[in-house]
Amino acid sequence: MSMPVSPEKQSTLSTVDILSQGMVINVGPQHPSTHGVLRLILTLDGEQILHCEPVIGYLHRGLEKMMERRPYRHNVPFTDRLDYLAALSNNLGICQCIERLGGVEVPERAQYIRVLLMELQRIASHLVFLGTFGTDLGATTMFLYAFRERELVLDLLEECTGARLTYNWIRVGGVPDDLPEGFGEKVLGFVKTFRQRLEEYDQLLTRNRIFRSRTQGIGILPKELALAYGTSGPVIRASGMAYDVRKAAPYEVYDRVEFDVPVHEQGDVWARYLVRMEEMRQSIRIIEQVLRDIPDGPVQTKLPKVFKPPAGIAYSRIESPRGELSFMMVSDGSPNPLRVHIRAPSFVNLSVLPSLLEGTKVADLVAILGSIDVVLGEIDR
Amino acid sequence: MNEALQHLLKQLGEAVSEWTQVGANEVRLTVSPEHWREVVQFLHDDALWQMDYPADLTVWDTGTGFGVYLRLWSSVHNHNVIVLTSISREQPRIASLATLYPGLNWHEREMYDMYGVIFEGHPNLKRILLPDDWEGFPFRKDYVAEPSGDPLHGPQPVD
Amino acid sequence: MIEVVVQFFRDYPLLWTFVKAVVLASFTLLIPLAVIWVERKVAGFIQSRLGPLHVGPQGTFQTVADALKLLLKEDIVPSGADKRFFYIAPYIAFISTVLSFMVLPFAPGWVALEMNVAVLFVIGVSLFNVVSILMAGWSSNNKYSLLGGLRAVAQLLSYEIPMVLSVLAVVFYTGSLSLTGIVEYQVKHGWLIWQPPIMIAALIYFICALAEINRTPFDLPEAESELVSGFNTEYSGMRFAFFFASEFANNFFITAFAAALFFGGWDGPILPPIVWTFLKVFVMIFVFMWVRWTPPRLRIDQILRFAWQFLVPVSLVNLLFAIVLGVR
Amino acid sequence: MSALQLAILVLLTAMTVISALMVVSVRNLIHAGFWLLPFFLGIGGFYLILSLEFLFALQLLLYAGAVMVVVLFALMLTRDVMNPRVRQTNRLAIAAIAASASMMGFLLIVIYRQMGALTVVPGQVDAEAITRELGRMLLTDYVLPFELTSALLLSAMLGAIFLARNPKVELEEMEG
Amino acid sequence: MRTRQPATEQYNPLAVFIEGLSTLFYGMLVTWRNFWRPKVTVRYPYQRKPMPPRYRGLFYLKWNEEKQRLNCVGCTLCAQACPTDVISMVKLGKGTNAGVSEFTMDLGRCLFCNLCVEACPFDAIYMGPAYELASERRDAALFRIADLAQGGEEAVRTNIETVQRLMAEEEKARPAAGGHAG
Amino acid sequence: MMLENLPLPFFVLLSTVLFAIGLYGLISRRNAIAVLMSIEIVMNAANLNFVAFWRYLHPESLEGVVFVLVTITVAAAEVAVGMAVVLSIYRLLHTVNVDEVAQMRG
Amino acid sequence: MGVKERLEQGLVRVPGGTILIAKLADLMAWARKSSMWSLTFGLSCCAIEMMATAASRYDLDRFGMFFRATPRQADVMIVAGWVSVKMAPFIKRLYEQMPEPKYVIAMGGCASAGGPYRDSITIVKGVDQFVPVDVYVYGCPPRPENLILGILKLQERIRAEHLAEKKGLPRPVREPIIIPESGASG
Repeated sequence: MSMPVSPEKQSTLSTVDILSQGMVINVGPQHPSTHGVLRLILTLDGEQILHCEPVIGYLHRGLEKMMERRPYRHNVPFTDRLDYLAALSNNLGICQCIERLGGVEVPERAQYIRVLLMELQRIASHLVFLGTFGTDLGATTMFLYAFRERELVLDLLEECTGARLTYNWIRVGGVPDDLPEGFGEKVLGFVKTFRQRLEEYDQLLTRNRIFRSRTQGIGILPKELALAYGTSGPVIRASGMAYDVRKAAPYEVYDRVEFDVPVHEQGDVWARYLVRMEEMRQSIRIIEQVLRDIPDGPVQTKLPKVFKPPAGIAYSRIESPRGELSFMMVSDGSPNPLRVHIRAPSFVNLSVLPSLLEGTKVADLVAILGSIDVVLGEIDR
Repeated sequence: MNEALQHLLKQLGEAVSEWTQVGANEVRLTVSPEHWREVVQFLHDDALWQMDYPADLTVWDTGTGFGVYLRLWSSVHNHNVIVLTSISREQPRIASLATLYPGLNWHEREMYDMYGVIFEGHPNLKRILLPDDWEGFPFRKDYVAEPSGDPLHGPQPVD
Repeated sequence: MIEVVVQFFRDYPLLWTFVKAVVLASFTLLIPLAVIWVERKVAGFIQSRLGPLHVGPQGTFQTVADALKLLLKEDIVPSGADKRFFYIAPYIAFISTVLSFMVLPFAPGWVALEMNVAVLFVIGVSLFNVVSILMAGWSSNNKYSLLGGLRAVAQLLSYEIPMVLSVLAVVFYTGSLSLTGIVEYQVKHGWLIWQPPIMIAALIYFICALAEINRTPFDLPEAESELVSGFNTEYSGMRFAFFFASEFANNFFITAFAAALFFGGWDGPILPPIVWTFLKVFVMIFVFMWVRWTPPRLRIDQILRFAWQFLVPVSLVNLLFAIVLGVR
Repeated sequence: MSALQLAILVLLTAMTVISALMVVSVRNLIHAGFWLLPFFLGIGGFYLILSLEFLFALQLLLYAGAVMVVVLFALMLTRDVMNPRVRQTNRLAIAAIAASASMMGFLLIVIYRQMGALTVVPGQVDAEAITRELGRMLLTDYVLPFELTSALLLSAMLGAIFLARNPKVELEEMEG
Repeated sequence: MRTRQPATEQYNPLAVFIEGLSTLFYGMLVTWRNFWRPKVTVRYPYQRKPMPPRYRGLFYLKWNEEKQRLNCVGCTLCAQACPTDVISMVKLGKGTNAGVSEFTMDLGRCLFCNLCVEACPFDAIYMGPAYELASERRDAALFRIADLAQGGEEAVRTNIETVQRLMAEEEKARPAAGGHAG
Repeated sequence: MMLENLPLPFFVLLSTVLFAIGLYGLISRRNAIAVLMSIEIVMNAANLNFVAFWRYLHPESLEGVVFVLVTITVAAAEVAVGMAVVLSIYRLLHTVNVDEVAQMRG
Repeated sequence: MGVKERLEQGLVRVPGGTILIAKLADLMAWARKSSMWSLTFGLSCCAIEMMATAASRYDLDRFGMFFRATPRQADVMIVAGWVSVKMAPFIKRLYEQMPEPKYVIAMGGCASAGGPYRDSITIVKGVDQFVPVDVYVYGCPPRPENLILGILKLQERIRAEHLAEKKGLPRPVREPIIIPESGASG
C-alpha cells in the first residue's frame, strides 16, 4: 500500500513478491485512509504485519518555536491550527496555561460558556471521527450523515464565534463576547435533533453485523500498555482506565456538572468506537446542564495591554476530544514566552500504533488507525 | 502525598535539590541530571508513588543550558509529579527513560530532533519530525537557518 | 428498399449478427452513462444531497461530460508496465460485457444471438472479466494493482460458484439452458421467484451479484481506503473509462440476467415487453444502489469465508431441493 | 464454402496454432499464460463449427475461465522465481523439437495412409437436441463415468485444499 | 496483541448470516428514510446561506457618513495586535484628526482571528461577511485601501480630502495658541 | 454450418499440429506451471480430435462428446491438484523448476 | 490527448471541417470543465473544509466533482493546507503522476502563499514554487462556498484557455507570480 510511486521509482519497487517474508510496503503520506499525511512503513509476512514504523512530521512547522517569538496572547490563534477538529479545546488549553502563569481569574459566566463551547466542539470532533471511520470501513453514507450533523454544530459555533473551523474564541481571562441572543434555545433545538440522529447512527452502523465483525476483537490495547504509553482520551478509556482530565483534575466548571466517563474493558476498535459514541451523549448532558445553570455576569477579565507574567513554569491540561491536551510554558518575565510546549494527545496516542499493529492483518490497519483518531496537525506541530 | 514525599526525600535526599508542593496532589522536584534516571525509577517503582503514567517530557533552552521537564501521573494515587533538571549546553546528555516508559520514546526523539539533546540509552534516537537530512537543531535559541533556496529541500526563507 | 436490406441480411446471417453485435456494443457503451447518472443521483438522495445538478438539466449530461473528458485525457502507461497487456486489458473487460449482452433477451425476439446454452455462455464469458482484471493488475507494475487484482479474482471466482449453483436451480426448474426458453417458461407458468427454492436461489444470486459487480459490502477490489483504487490504480483516461463502463454495464447486465431468470424477463401486463425489462432492471439496480450505500465493507478473509463456508453449501443444498421440487 | 466462411476458418486456425506456439515458446511465462486465452477460444470456436454449442460454453467456462485463471494465479504467486529474462527452456529443447517433429511425422504418415477412411461427409445433427441428449446420456448410459468424474473432482478439490494448506497460510491468503 | 478473530471457532454461519441480513435491512430503513427527507444542500452559486452577524470574513474599514471620513486614524494598534503582520498603513496627518492614506493587508497570511478588530479603539475596522476570496492571481491576496474601505475609491478620496481639510483647519487654529502639532 | 466443404483431415491435421506443439512444450519447459500449460494444449488437441471424429463418423450417438466431457473435467481436476502441488513445492523449496525439484529430491 | 490530434488532422481535410473542429473544441472544453475529478488529498485544516465541501451541505457532486484516490484518474489537485519541505516532494510527484490536462487549486492561505507561517523555516511559502497553480483560494480556512467559487473560477479558466486556443491565440500563460510585498515586516 505504497503511495503511487513515481515512474522511475516504480521499476525498482515492483515485482517484489507479496508472499515472501519481510516485504516492506509504504502507506502514505498520500493515502485515502491515513487521516492526513501520515506515512507508515510496514514490514509484512504475507498479510501479517511484522513491524510498523510511523513516519510523521509532514506537517511540521515549528509552531512552538514560532510561539516563542510572539507575545503571549498572539499565540492563541495559532493553536486553532493544531488540532483543527477541536480548535476551541486548543484555545482553552493555551489560555488556561497563560492564565495560570499570570494568575488571571476567569469570570464564572465565561467558564460556563467555555464548557458549553467545549462540549459542542467535542460533538463536532467526534462526528468527524464517526464519518471518517465509516468511510475507512466502507460506509460512505455514514460520512455524509456525520458531516451533515456536524454542519449543524458548526452553524451554532459560527453564530457564536464567527468562524467555522478556526474559532479563536477563547481569550486569556475569559471569552471575547457573550453568547448571542437566543443561542441557548438554538442549542437545545440542536440537541433534540441530534438525539434522534444518534439513534439513526446506531441503527445504521453500530448494530450492523458487518461493522461489528470488522471492529470487534481487532487491535486490542491492554490497559497496562495504554498506561505505559501515556495514551489518553477515548483510547485509554476503551482499555478500561477511567482517566478523564475533566474528572481527574477538574477545570473550569466541570466539577459542577454531572456526567459519566464512559469506560469499556475490551480495548479493541469496537470499544474505542463505543466510547466516542457514548461521549457524544454525555456531552449533550453537559450542554443541557450548562444551559440550565449558566449565571449572568461579565465574560472577561481586564488585562494590561502588555501582558507580562512573572517568571516561572506553568502547565495546563484539559480533556480535548482526543485526550489529554497539555500546554507547558516557561516564562522569563518578558512579554514573550521562553518556551511553549504542547503535549498533543494524538502524538502520544499514535506512538502506541506500532505495538497495536504488530501481528495484525493488513486489512485491519485502516480500522485500527481510524479508531485511534489522530489529527496530524497536532502531532507534527 | 505528604507521607510519600517524606519517604522520597528520605530515600533520595541528596538527589533532590529543591521541591515544592503545589495544591493537594502535585509536587515539583528539581534534581541533578546525574540522578535523573534514579529518581524517576524510584517514582515509578515505589509503592507510595507508583507513577505509572508518563504524561509529558520536554526540554527548553534557557540560553545557558537546557531545562528538562518531566510530568508524571499516578493512576493509583492520583499524584502529579513534575521533575525538573538542567543540563549544560556543551554536553547535552541525559539518561533516557524510554525503556522505563515506552510513551516517552517519541517525546525524547522529538527533543533530540529539536534541541539535539542526547538521551543516553534510547533505543532509536533519530529525527522524527524534521526531514532526516536536516542540519542543526532549530529550536535552540542560537539556531540560524540559511535558506536553501529550494522549496523541496532544506530551510525555507522567512520574511 | 427495406426488403432489399432484409433480404441482404437474410442471405448473410453472420453479417446480421455482426450488425447486432455493433448495436449491442454501442448499447454497452451508452447504458453506463444512464446507470452512473442514476447511481450518483440515488447516492445523493440517500445522503441528503442532490447529486449531479448543474451539467444539463438535473445533471443529466454529467456522465456524458465525464466520458468525453476521460476520452480526452492523457493516456499514461506507467514505465515498467507490460504495455501490450496494459493496453488490451480494459477492452477484454468490455468485450466480455458485450458478449454477455449478446444472449440477453430484451423482449420476444430481441436477442442478438439465440443460443441454446446461453446461461452457460454468460457464465463462461463473465470469466473473461476475471482475466482482464488479472491482466490489468499484473501489467500495471504496481503493488496496489496486483494486490487488488488478485483480491478481485479470488473474490469473483469464489462467488461465481454459488452463483452458478443458484442459476442451475432455475435451469432445473425450466429444463432449459436458453435464456429465451427460461423467460418463455415463466411467461407460461408464472415467475419463478414465487417457487421457494428459487426464492433462496434468488437471494444467493443477489448476494453473489453484489460481489460480482464489486458493490459494498463486497467492494474490496476497489476499496479506496485500503488499496488506492484496486486493479485500475494505474489506469487513466480512455482505458479507465472502459473499465468503468464495463463495470456499470455489468451492473446492468447482472440485473437483466436476474430479471430473466427470476422475474419473468419481459413478462408483464399492459406495458410493452421492452419497457417491462427495463423497469425490472432499473428497480433492481436501485435496490443494488440502496444496498451499496448502506453497510460498511467486509474484510477479504471474511468475504472468502462467507462464500466458501456459507454460500456454497447452502446453494448446493438448495440446488438439491430445486432438483427434487422442480424436475418434472 | 463462401469467402467469409473461409476467412473465419483461416483466422480461427491461425489464432489457435499461433497462440499454442506462443504458449510453449514465450519467455515470459505470464505472457504464455495469457496466450492460453486465444488458444482455448480457438478450440471453442472449432467446437462451435462442429455444432457443439454446449461444449463451446463448457470450454469457455472451464478452460478459458477456471483453468486459465488458476494457472495465472499460480504464476503470479510464484512470479519471483520466474525471471522473464531467463531462458525458460531446458537442455532438452532441441531434443524436444526433434521428438515432437518425429511424433508429428509419424502421425502424418498414419493419417496419410488412412486418408481414404477419413474422407467422409458429416451427418446432420440437431444442435439443440445434442445438449438434451447429452444430459440424458450422462444420467443413463454413462452414469458411472459421470459419477466417477464427480468423485474425481471432489477428491481433487479436497486434495488441492489439503496440499495447499499451510499452517500459516489460511484461506484468506488466497489473495496474496 | 494478536488479532482475535471474532469468535470464528464456534460461530454459527447461518445465525450470523441471518443477523447480518436483518441488521442490513435495519440499516437500509435509515437510508430509505433519508432518501425521502428534504435535502440539506445549499446550491451555492445560486443560493446562499445567510451569514451570522458575527461572521469573520474579509475585513473592511468603516466609513463614517457623518464625518465624511474613514474611522481609521492610522494608529497601527491593529498592526501591532496582528500575530502575523498582515497589516501595514501610512498615517495621514497628526493629532486627533489624523487619518490614513494607505492601508494594506495581505490576505495570504491572515488568520481571521479578530485580534485586530478587538485592538482597535476607534471602531475603524471590522470583519464583514465577505468570504468569496478565490482568485486566479496570487497577488489578489494583497488588498489596498481602496479595496478595503467601505465605499471604495470614492471613499478613500473623500477621506483624504476630509482629513487634509481637518488638518488645515487645525493648522489655522493652532498658531493662535502658539503651538504646533508634533 | 460450414462443415459441408470442410474435410475431416483438416481437424485431424490441426490436432496433430497442436499435439506436437504441446509435446514440445511438455519436454522443453522448465517451469512446472508451464509444463501443465503444455499438457492443457495436448489435452485440447485430443478433445478436438474426439469431437471431430464423432461429428463426422458417428453423429448419431454421443459417446465422443461424453468422453470429451470427462476429459475436460479431469483436466480441471488435474489443474487444481497440479497447482496445489506446485504451490506447496514453491513454498517448500522456493522453486518451481522441474529439473531442480528432481535434483532436490532427497 | 492523442484522440484529439488525430481527430483534428482527419477533420481539416473535410469541407467545413474547421467549423466542426471549433464545435468539437467547444465540446471538449465543456467536458473538461464539467467533469473535474479531484485527488483525495488533504493536508491540514483546509482538508476538513474540503471534506465539508464534498459533504451533503455543499455537495461537490453537483458540479460533477468527486474524489479519486489515485492521481492517474484525477484532473485537479486541491492542495489543502500548509506544505512543509518534507511533504513538498510528494506533492510534486503526485502532480507529475496526474495525466494532462491537469489543474491545481491552492486552497487556503498556506498553500497559496505560506499563510500565517511566515516565520517558519519548514513551511514552503506557496505551492506555486514547485507546481503551477491555476486558482488560489484565500481564506483561513476558506469556507466551502469559497472553495466552490474557486472551482467555478477554474471552470472559467478552462473555458478561457479553450477560447484562446480557438482564436489561434497562444494559450494564456499562467500569470506571473507576484509575491506580494510583505505587509508590515518592519
